[in-house]
Amino acid sequence: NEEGPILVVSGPLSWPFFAAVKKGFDDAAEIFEVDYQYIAVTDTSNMTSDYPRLLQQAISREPRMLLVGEFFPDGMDPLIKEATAAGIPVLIHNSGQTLWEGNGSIGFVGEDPYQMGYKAGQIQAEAGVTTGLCFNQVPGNPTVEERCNGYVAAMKEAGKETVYQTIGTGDATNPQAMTQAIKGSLQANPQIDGIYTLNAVPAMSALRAVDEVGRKGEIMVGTADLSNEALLAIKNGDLAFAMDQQPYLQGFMSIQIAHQYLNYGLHPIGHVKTGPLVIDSSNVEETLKVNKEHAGVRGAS
Amino acid sequence: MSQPLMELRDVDKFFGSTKALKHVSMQVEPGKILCLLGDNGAGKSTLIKVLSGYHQPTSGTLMFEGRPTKFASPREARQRGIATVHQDVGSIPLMSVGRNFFLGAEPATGRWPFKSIDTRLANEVAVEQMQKFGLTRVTSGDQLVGTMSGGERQVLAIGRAMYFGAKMLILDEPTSALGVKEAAMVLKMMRIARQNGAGIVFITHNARHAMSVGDTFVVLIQGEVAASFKRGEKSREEVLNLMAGGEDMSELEDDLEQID
Amino acid sequence: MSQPLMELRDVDKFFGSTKALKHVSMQVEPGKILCLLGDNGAGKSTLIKVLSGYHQPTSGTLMFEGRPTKFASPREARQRGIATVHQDVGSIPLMSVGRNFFLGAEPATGRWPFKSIDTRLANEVAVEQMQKFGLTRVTSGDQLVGTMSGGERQVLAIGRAMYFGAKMLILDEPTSALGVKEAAMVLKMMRIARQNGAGIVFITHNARHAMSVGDTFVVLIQGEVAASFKRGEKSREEVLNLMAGGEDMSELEDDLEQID
Amino acid sequence: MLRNFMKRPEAGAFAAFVITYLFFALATPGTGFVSVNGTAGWLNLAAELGIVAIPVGLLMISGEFDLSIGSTVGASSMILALGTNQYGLPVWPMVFLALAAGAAIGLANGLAVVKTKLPSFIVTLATNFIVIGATMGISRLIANVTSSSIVASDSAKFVFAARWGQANISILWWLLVAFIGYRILSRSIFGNWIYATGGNLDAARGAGVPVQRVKISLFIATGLAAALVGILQGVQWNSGNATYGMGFVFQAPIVVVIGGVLLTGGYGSVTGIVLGTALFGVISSGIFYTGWNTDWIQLFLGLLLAAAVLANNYVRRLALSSK
Amino acid sequence: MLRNFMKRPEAGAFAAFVITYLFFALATPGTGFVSVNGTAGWLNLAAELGIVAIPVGLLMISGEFDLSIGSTVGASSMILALGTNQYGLPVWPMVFLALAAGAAIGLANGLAVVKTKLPSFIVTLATNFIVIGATMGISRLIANVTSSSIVASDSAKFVFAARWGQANISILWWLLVAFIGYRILSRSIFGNWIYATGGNLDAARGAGVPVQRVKISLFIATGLAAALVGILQGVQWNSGNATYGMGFVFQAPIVVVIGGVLLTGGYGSVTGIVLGTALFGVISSGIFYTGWNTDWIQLFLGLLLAAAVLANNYVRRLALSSK
Ligand SMILES: Nc1ncnc2c1ncn2[C@@H]1O[C@H](COP(=O)(O)OP(=O)(O)OP(=O)(O)O)[C@@H](O)[C@H]1O
Ligand SMILES: Nc1ncnc2c1ncn2[C@@H]1O[C@H](COP(=O)(O)OP(=O)(O)OP(=O)(O)O)[C@@H](O)[C@H]1O
Ligand SMILES: [Mg+2]
Ligand SMILES: [Mg+2]
Repeated sequence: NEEGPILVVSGPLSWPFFAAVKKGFDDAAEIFEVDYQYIAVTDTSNMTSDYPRLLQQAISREPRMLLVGEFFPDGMDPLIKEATAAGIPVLIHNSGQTLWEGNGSIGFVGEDPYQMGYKAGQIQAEAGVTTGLCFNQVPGNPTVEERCNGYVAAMKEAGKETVYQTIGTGDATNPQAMTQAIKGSLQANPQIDGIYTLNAVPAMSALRAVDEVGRKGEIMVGTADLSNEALLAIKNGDLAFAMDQQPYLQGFMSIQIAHQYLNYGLHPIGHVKTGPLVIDSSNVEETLKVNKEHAGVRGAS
Repeated sequence: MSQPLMELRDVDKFFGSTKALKHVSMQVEPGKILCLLGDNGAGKSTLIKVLSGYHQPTSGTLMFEGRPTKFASPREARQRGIATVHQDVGSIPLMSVGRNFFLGAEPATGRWPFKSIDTRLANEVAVEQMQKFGLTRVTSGDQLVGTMSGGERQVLAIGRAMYFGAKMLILDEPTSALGVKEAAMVLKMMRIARQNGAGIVFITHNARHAMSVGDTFVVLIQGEVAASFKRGEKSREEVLNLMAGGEDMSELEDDLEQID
Repeated sequence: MSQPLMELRDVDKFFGSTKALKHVSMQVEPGKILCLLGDNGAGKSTLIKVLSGYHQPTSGTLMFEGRPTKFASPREARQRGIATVHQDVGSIPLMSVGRNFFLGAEPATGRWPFKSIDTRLANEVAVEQMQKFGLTRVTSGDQLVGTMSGGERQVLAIGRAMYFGAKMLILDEPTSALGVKEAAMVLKMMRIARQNGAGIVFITHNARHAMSVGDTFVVLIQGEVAASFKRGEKSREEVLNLMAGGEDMSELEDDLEQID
Repeated sequence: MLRNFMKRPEAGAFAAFVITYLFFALATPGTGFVSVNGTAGWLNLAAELGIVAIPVGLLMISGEFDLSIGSTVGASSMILALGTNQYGLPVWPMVFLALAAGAAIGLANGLAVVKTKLPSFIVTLATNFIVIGATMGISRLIANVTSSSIVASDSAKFVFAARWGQANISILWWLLVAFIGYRILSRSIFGNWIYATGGNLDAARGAGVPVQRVKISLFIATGLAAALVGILQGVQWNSGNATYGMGFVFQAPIVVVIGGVLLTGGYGSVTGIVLGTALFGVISSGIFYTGWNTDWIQLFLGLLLAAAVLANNYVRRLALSSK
Repeated sequence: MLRNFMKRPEAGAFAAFVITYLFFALATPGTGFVSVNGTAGWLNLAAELGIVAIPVGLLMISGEFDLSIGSTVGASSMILALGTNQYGLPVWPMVFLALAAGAAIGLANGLAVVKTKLPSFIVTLATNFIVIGATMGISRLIANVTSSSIVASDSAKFVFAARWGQANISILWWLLVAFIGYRILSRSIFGNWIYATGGNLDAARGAGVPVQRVKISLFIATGLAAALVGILQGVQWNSGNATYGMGFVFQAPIVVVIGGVLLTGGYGSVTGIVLGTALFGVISSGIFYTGWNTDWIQLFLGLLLAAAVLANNYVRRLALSSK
């Protein structure tokens, strides 16, 4: 603390996902007795340019250490290089798996969105899905878009068809609008028999849409991220799988590594993968139990 | 002398550093027409806005029916039987004649929860009242006020005030936009209202109109009461000079007569 | 007879199904004051909006300086030397006196790219022109028009039109909100403008004002030209009846005289 | 009859709605857009937006904006979630608490706008930040989450999430709110005051309309409607989420204006708002039945919106010029 | 002198700015908020918003809205990205193409608003959808992405992304736009027309102001400014993104109104807009220097915004009542 704070530039807290990341930061900070500050946008409409700017400001405060989610590499990578060149230790979390080695960071804790989507595509292709729908509720967000790209790539490799669907920017948090959008697509493309959503809220919408077109059981629905409802749906057999990035770990381990690096100079060699952990009928019970007992650790409760 | 209906005692009204009214005292009596005269910018409109609860006086007392009163809003004044035609606070262009006419005192029909505004009645009464003043073109209470001529709107406002001004009627230059026929009708209606016991405050720049109906006269010059007299106490010439802010009008008058 | 400055030939103006003007023909001559008379809603304001380019006629021809003309906008009319005081199209309350006065014809100072509006000049001229009409309270060209009294605003509009109305001056009830002094001044200024050769269209409901300055008279009744005559061709009584939309005013007049 | 209808504020919205609906009916053959289920779909979508659009429209007619509806929807759903899930309280008291919170937010907006005379655009924007900030802060404090499950009783599930076929009960709520809005705006005395307040504030005040009361009441109504939508969404999806409803902040004024309400106040009708909402529901739902490439989705949305509003405008002019 | 200043539209914004700045200076001791770097930080933040806020403010003074700035910023950055990265074209022609696109969008908005007489709120909203939809669709068609890298020459990097210490060249651009805006609004004849058009459209038209020309010009200026911001952001962050600038859509009107411009038109000043933008920059940047718990950050933001606007209002009233 003698040399300034540890600054964390991470995702917006209005997303349940990052609420779990922050829970990890908070818990670890308490355990390791470190002071840190969480910096995030409050308005998600300008993230692509807001994040580089937030990072730039954080760097200008000469922090003891920077823990960064590299969501928008084009703008953020040059800044991270600047920071590491200036001697600020940087640890990347959540996004930036392919970049951390090149920009001088000491490590990476998180997952690769492309890989996560790819895995989802593999699962669905294996399960016999012939036409998969990737539903992106936040078009224009490159990180989230990567998941669809991975999904599409895996399906293509398996020789399957895919449909990519986005919605209007105003509807990203309206489950009803997402339901009707997916329902429309299912009606227009009756051959669709698999859906991959990028968040737990649209996952519930997808289930409702499948139900409304009367094809429950015929269409395999899987999602990225999880929520209590998603877990219950897995338990009921409506949802095939949810892919957990284990956001809590991203926050917790970042602080842990930072603490150990600052005090002992220790850090993992190679990146730490926190996801994707596939949750399906085989492991959903325990996850639900943890979620009930420790709200916020596994994501939305 | 009967108890005055309304009385101002030493009333000031300032807008920032503009002193629109200074130490104004005056009395409005029931069954009398008080003519408020004065040059442009003398403070007449400001004065009636104080009387009608639209502005709060900066200092001084307003007495209504013998008791010191503070009207928190025009609504309160209106509910106590004071109706006003403002000079610049017009009507609502996008609303119909009937709805404008009864604004703030709408007639209702039916019972809760089906109590509604009685548009049919409102439209009928509004058109009827306006036609009393000799307007013939306005025949539907559904017409939007925004499509009426300047004079037609003015008649609407006057008709409305006369209909509701049970105790006191305040008219700020009501006849200025009116044709000769309509203006004459307004004066006639004022006399009827006076007979019914209403106290009337009448602002005009038309000396002829003022002299023909006024019982008492109050002249404002630069926000102060410069003169206050009864009907017949002053000559037409004197009144004209006072209306011109105390300046001598004879020269200008001569000028006009030359070509008349 | 000299060539008319402006001429209307068989002009109609309809708003939806409202026929505001029907087959109107009239001539405005330079150096003459044309009084446009008529009851409320007769179509006077609509007529002058056609003259000033504010409305396009539904049918018929408008001749200006001998040639058929279509004013695409009020700007075009203004640039050809026609200045108008509208009855209801007021000033801009949140702008200063000086800026309102010169709106659309702003004086400039300096050179590009540092050419600016000459506010000092604008303010001076505006205040000077308004004081010509006897207003004393308006002393700063920076005052916002929204804080002025009704008559003060009217004087601003008139002063402006008179200042810019090189060839033709159109005044829609200019004196209605004015005090006796200011009204007399406006009539005086109109006579000066007439001497300078401007053609003037003057709308008023005040028979006295009309008779004192008018050279020719056009009376509208229900959107049609009901009469058109020269100064002295008709008696005061006849004119009054025409102004009242053709109805007989003697009864009402008597009524008024009774108490006068 | 027809002529009179054509002059009403909703005539344009009606024409635009019919044209758009026919367009989609023809552009999506065999996909079930015009079927009962397809209809239920766009009605469900329109209903939630419609419930808050009606008071927002009334507020706009009275001359004010409310940008805080988004956060109120989210806050209301989180109240339900935290109460029923974290504290295990029964759902009905929480429903009333959520409604009370909505009304309180509306009251705060109304008082702030009326007392400070600041533009409501700014006041309610600040409220929006404050409410969403408080919701998130409190949720994280209590439960470490910004989204949480809702445990609803059967009665609550019926009232807020019953479904007949695919049609949600929210459609009935929408009709109810629309009916109340219609009675108030077009039939009641209070409605006359709403028009007058927005049409000319000074004149309305001068005529004795309690303009402050009108505005405050409408802000409260808006807050209540937003809270109701939060409850409907929360119970329907079994979860509260602080970001629910953010899209409504601008969709509501949009459908209100499409429905013929003047942005500057003083003019509009509830029927128009309902039609504007329905139009929006048809477009945003129908567009997916076409199977068009959704990369271009916003382009289509924009073009359809423009076409609808142009049709709207064209009809209105036609109506005015023929009288 | 002081009295005259107090009566100006920006007096309130100035007071609010000073108070807020002092507040943060005192609340964040030793964190470098008041240092050169800290100052550069909030100025950078304010600059890009400020560049588009000024024409948006002028437009608002003339009585119109522009909601399409968001998509224009994104489109302009994608033009740069696709041109330089996908097609390998040199950057300068792309810069002019982007500016031309911005001007064209503005022209389209202006013509549509003026010719159809539809509310600009709806027209520009439709444009916003159309432009963002077209940008996303074309980007995905050409490059299968909605964001892409930008390859800029050194000269372009200097003009649009030079940095002195931590201060970006965008601050200079902001000052330039502000200066031009000030000259136009307060000094030029055109500025008088802007006020008149927004203050009373009929009166302005009647007085001979070419109101349609005024509006169209301002729409074009807004489109140009938005395109410039897209270029600045794109070159600075080395990437184009279709969603760049979406936040400006409402931040711009917000800072404009905070700066004392009337939402209904006819009143305001460029100095006020600049101060409103600076205020916004100080709040959104300074709040992170305080080290307050991020969970509550939006709550603080809302409260500060409310406090700033209240201070603003209070000063304005004080000024009016003392004259
Ligand atoms: N709201 C206000 N703010 C500042 N000054 C005002 C305000 N209202 C009126 N004034 C000023 O007060 C003075 C009196 O105005 P008022 O409207 O009462 O005059 P008036 O006698 O009605 O004139 P007129 O015959 O022209 O209507 C004027 O100088 C005017 O500029
Ligand atoms: N924009 C409009 N739309 C529809 N009707 C209109 C419009 N403007 C005027 N009218 C109608 O045209 C008729 C003539 O109006 P106008 O304003 O010309 O009368 P005026 O002679 O000036 O009356 P006043 O002496 O009362 O000012 C009126 O009946 C009015 O209702
Ligand atoms: Mg007056
Ligand atoms: Mg007229």
